[in-house]
Amino acid sequence: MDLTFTEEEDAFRARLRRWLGEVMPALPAKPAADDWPGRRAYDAAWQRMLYDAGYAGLHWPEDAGGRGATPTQHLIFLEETERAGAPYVGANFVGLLHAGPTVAAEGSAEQRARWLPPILRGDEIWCQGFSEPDAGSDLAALRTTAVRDGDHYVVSGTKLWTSHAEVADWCELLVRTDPDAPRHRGISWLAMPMDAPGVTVRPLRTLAGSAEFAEMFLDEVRVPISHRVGAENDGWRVTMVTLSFERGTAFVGEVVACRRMLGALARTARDNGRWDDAVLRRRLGRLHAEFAALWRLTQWNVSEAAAARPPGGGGGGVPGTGGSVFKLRYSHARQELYDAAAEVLGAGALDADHEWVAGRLSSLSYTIAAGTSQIQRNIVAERILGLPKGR
Amino acid sequence: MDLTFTEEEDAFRARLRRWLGEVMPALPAKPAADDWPGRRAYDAAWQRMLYDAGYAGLHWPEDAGGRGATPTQHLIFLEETERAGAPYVGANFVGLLHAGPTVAAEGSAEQRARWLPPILRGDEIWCQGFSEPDAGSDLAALRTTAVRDGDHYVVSGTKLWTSHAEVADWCELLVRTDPDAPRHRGISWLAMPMDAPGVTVRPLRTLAGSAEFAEMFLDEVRVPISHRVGAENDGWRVTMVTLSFERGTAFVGEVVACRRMLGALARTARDNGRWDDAVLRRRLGRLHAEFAALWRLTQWNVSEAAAARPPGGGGGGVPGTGGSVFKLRYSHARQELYDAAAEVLGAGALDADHEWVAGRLSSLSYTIAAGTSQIQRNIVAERILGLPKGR
Amino acid sequence: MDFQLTEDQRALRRAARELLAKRFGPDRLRAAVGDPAPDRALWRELGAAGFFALRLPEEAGGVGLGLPEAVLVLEETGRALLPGPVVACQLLAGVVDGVASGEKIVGLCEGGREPVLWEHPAACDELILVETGTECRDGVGGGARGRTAGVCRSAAERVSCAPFASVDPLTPLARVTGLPRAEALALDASRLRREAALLTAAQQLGSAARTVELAVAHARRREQFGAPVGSFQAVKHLCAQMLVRAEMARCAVYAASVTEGDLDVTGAKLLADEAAVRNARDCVQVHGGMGFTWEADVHLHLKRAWLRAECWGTAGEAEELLAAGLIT
Amino acid sequence: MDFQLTEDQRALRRAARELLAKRFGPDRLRAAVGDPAPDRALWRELGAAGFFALRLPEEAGGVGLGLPEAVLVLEETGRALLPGPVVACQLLAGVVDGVASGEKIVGLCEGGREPVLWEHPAACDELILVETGTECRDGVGGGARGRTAGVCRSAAERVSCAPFASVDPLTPLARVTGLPRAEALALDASRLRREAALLTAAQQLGSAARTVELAVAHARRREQFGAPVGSFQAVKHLCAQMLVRAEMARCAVYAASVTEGDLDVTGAKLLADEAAVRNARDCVQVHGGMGFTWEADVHLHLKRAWLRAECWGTAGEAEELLAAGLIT
Repeated sequence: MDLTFTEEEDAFRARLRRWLGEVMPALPAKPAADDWPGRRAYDAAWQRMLYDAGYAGLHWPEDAGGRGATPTQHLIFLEETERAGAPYVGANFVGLLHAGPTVAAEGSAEQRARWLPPILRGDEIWCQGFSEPDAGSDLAALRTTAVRDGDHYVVSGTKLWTSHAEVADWCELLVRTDPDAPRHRGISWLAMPMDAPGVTVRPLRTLAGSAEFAEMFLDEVRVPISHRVGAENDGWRVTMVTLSFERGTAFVGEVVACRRMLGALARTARDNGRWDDAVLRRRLGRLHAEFAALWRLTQWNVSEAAAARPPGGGGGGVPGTGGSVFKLRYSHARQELYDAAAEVLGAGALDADHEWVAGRLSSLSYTIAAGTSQIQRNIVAERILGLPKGR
Repeated sequence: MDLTFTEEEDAFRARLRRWLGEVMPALPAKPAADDWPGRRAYDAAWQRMLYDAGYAGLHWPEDAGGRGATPTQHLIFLEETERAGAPYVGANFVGLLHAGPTVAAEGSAEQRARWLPPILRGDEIWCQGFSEPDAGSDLAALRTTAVRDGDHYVVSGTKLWTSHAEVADWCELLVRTDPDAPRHRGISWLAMPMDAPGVTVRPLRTLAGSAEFAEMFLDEVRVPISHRVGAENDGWRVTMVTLSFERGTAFVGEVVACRRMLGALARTARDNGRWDDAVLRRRLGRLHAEFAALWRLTQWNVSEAAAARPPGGGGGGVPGTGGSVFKLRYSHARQELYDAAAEVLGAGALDADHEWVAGRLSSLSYTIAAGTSQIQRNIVAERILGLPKGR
Repeated sequence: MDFQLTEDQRALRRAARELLAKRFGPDRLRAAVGDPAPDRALWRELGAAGFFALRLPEEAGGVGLGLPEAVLVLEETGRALLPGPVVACQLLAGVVDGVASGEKIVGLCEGGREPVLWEHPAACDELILVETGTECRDGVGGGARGRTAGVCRSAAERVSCAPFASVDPLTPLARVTGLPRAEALALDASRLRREAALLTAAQQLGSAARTVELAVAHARRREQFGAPVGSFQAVKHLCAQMLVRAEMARCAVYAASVTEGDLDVTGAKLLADEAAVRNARDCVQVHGGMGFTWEADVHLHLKRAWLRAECWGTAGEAEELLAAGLIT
Repeated sequence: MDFQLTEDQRALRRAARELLAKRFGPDRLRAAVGDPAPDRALWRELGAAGFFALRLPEEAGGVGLGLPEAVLVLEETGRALLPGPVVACQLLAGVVDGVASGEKIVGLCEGGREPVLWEHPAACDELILVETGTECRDGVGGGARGRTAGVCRSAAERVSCAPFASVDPLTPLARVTGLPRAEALALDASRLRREAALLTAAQQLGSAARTVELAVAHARRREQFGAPVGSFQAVKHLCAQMLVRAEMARCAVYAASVTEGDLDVTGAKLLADEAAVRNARDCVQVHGGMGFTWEADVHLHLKRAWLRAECWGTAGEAEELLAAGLIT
């Protein structure tokens, strides 16, 4: 158990910090939340800066255009960029964290060459077309159909919770190519150009009032068969290989941010007098311990991934079930943090313009998105604890 | 919605209170917890006093030897006896609260004449032989067999969680009379004399260190067929008719006692300085609201039962599902109360001789006995909310 | 003792529910989310139906009923998410002219808070301020000098306020910064405050019970893994606990409406606030992704529940009062 | 950074677990419930295996390891429910002669508490008192005069105490009423206290992880309604949350053993206490009626967890320290 960093890791951090110190002041102002083209441009520009500085695809394997960094370096990268207030992946989310790694792992040489470099350079934006109105927790229930017609698939259906759909170039799409096969066996993974005829995108407003997500209607959209990654009807496996891949590190920046926010809550409470409320104070103290432990759990999971790393390099490692333990606790701790923030604000927590209030509303999605807490508990109980399936 | 009492109810309360004032000072000292014969004698004597004063079987129908009191009078009776520190049913528990009402509802005239009067007079003590090592939450899985041999059943099996077995005269027993029938269909209800050859009782020690319960081993015990109540193989229905009968009022005395204890916690905390701990203080304040509401819920359930009361009198009413809502919340609130008591005591909560510590240990059984909280939630979800069964 | 609704009370509740269903159905609710100003025509209809004059004596043109009946009606407004200062109008009917009939809409604020928030400022003809600790004076809020209880009124246009972006789309808010030339009202401030707390609790109860219904309906309808999600214990047990919270709150609120005891009301508000907030959150969870959308009603319940929990006594204040009540 | 156990650490943990399984199996545990005095022969064996001398330098006859290794070994003692003052002997090996070898058994108490409780008073040859606020003097407990930190020792027979009926059958307790003619020890009291808290947290972690195993084993074995109870979501999800608690505590305890930071130890103790107590309670619930019997081990875990949660910093104290740590 070693929590100190190697000289190499320290040097990596120092170099990164120096670079961030240089580029951050020159960064343009963040675009407004509803300025989608502006957000795309902003996120793409940042990705390009990372690319030019050698930080793009940091943890991707080198043969996919990545830098082959260790999981620990990746952790340092996420920690430092968050500390510096640098942009997170933003519009590049799906490309960098899921579609890209899927293509890298399962795509042909041509597919890798076509799709990976533009992702790393920030040139092309991807979105994700997985969930459907009747396929949420039960993703394998998806019904969007793809029927072969010559060298194309003709795709029809409805997708939900697609983020950045309005500005995306590509969509990683799960479709049903064999309606007669068992649920998990008739699914294929396609890369769909978002400008194809028949694609309609409609913003989906969340309870926070924002339109971060969209519904996507597909009406006989023609997708070349060559855009399929992996074998026909093998899309479920193709997707799952990478789906939980990032779970161990996807929230690193957020945990750093939550710990900083906890300090801000305490200072605000001290300034507005609520610090005298022992119940609130002790609640914040407990959250201090919780988030410290969540940070240690992150380090634990990253170290585990590093130990399981393939010799050929890359961010790799088998995605551990530790991610489910982390997500279960983190998603609730984040909600507790924002509830504590509301307590600090008192009636001020009714002010929709306060960033903590917006954050409180968003926090409600954490126990739902990317696997509800109920699903996560099933995963932990069945896959880690070995309790019997079903019922 | 009327929370005041009628003149008749007030008069009932005044008469009862006067009587309690007369008899309580003359009551002998309580026997030690492990003095089973002493406890039986004490509880029987109290029941005899109730009988002589006209309070025995207060809420039983008159044709079963009861007084045909209203549910509200029964509530008043339980409230007043608890307030006066009078004994609760004790060793008469099963006879008065389950076996007796079952015989009253389902027994033949002969059976009623044989078994009910001695229960009401405190002359005969009953115990309950329902649970088995492999039939707990799933009571219908019971395996104790009863095979006909002439005018007797020959009964063999093991029963668990039998209280007062060591001093009981009779046992209400559930046995399997048809091993080939569907689970719920092959069960019969028998009254077994505890002195029959083949009955062996072994104390079962609980985590509280006490031996309130026993295991009972039945080795070819001969029970006359005339001791069966209800039809053969109809025992499940016979039992269920009365099993949830008392749930609405079984805890009345305890809720009164919990509210009194809450006051004692607050005074103890004030005296030992823990009252200055705002977290503890507010916890007690919240429990104040919880137990006040539990008391109102009891009144609500009793009033509901009164409204559904059969015209022929008796404590009656259909046992409501409100009992499950009550038990779910009460069992947890009781645990929270004793956890708060431990907080008041600080390191003193490690003293096994303190009555609150013993109570804390006992409170652990509340979310398990008579239907675990998990089973109760199923009942509430399926029977009240109409959610689909199974899985 | 008969702690059940009487036949008349059941009929009243049914009538209120039907009126609201007819005049404030799903489409009207959705329209109100965009424009939450109380509907004046509906308000007059509610007035004509006796919604506001419920507790006024019959000789004063009222219905001659009591607090328990007011609680039942307010519960329905909470259930229906009806926007508008219903609690204020219920309490000030017969005190401020025109409120009983629904002609006039008034607001009610609690002084001595920071900030003092005013619901539906643009819709109110008058604002009534209750101070249970501070004398009416120019300006509101903190300060310990000359603290006495009092109730005062002011024409809406004379109240100074600052804008405040309400988290609840159905309840616009303003921050009161000054209440000049206020006219005192001869009302018992403590009683007014207690009744406001109780009626607010009744609305929370209605909301808490409604989100149980919404969760159960969704759980029965929505299928995943080849079965209604409500057949899975995880969802089933969430729903069961929601019902327990709502029913505990119901008993506490109804009993407090009968006893009118200070601690009873305090406890009822505490339990009803918690039931409304936690049930709404669990309802979001049961709804999954759908619960996170603007289109589902559940967020409206949650936001309103948050808002009401901040009015007329917070959880912390209630717990302290109830604790103190244990040793007196 | 490599926050995983090293091969050596894994081997150490395995060895400790095997030694305890061999020498303190189920029968011995049951015997200890009747007679909880530490087994002197076992104690010497533990001493010979280097259990107590783990952190002593090799030149002093120790194993030359650090706090992380001590934590791993203490975790195993918590898992196995080993009775005896293991934390005290671990911390005082090399300070009090004979402790490292397991010849001598010593106790460790925290002063300034009310009451000051002494574990295994009959088994201890000496009692060491740590005062992080009060000077060593005749008598222990409260009083603000002359408060400084200090550690002092006393032969067991010279300590006055009153009987105290321990809730934990494996841990006899006495209430210390006076510690006469105490001899000061040149030890850093704050450090000793911090390490005692951390090692106690390690035991809690072992217990918390063990009750997950017990619950899972029962849930896989026990059938009701025609299926293992562990196939029902209600039970499954209880077990999952138990694991989450144990794993959170594990990360906190292991990290604190590396950093030795005050707040890290405080947070680790807080999370480990909660994990041990709540997991034991959930384990009772998963066991149903069986969990309520004296024969099942789970109550031993619960009672010991309650006891340890009262030692070396309670939840309330920890939360206040951690809160203060947010604004400094």
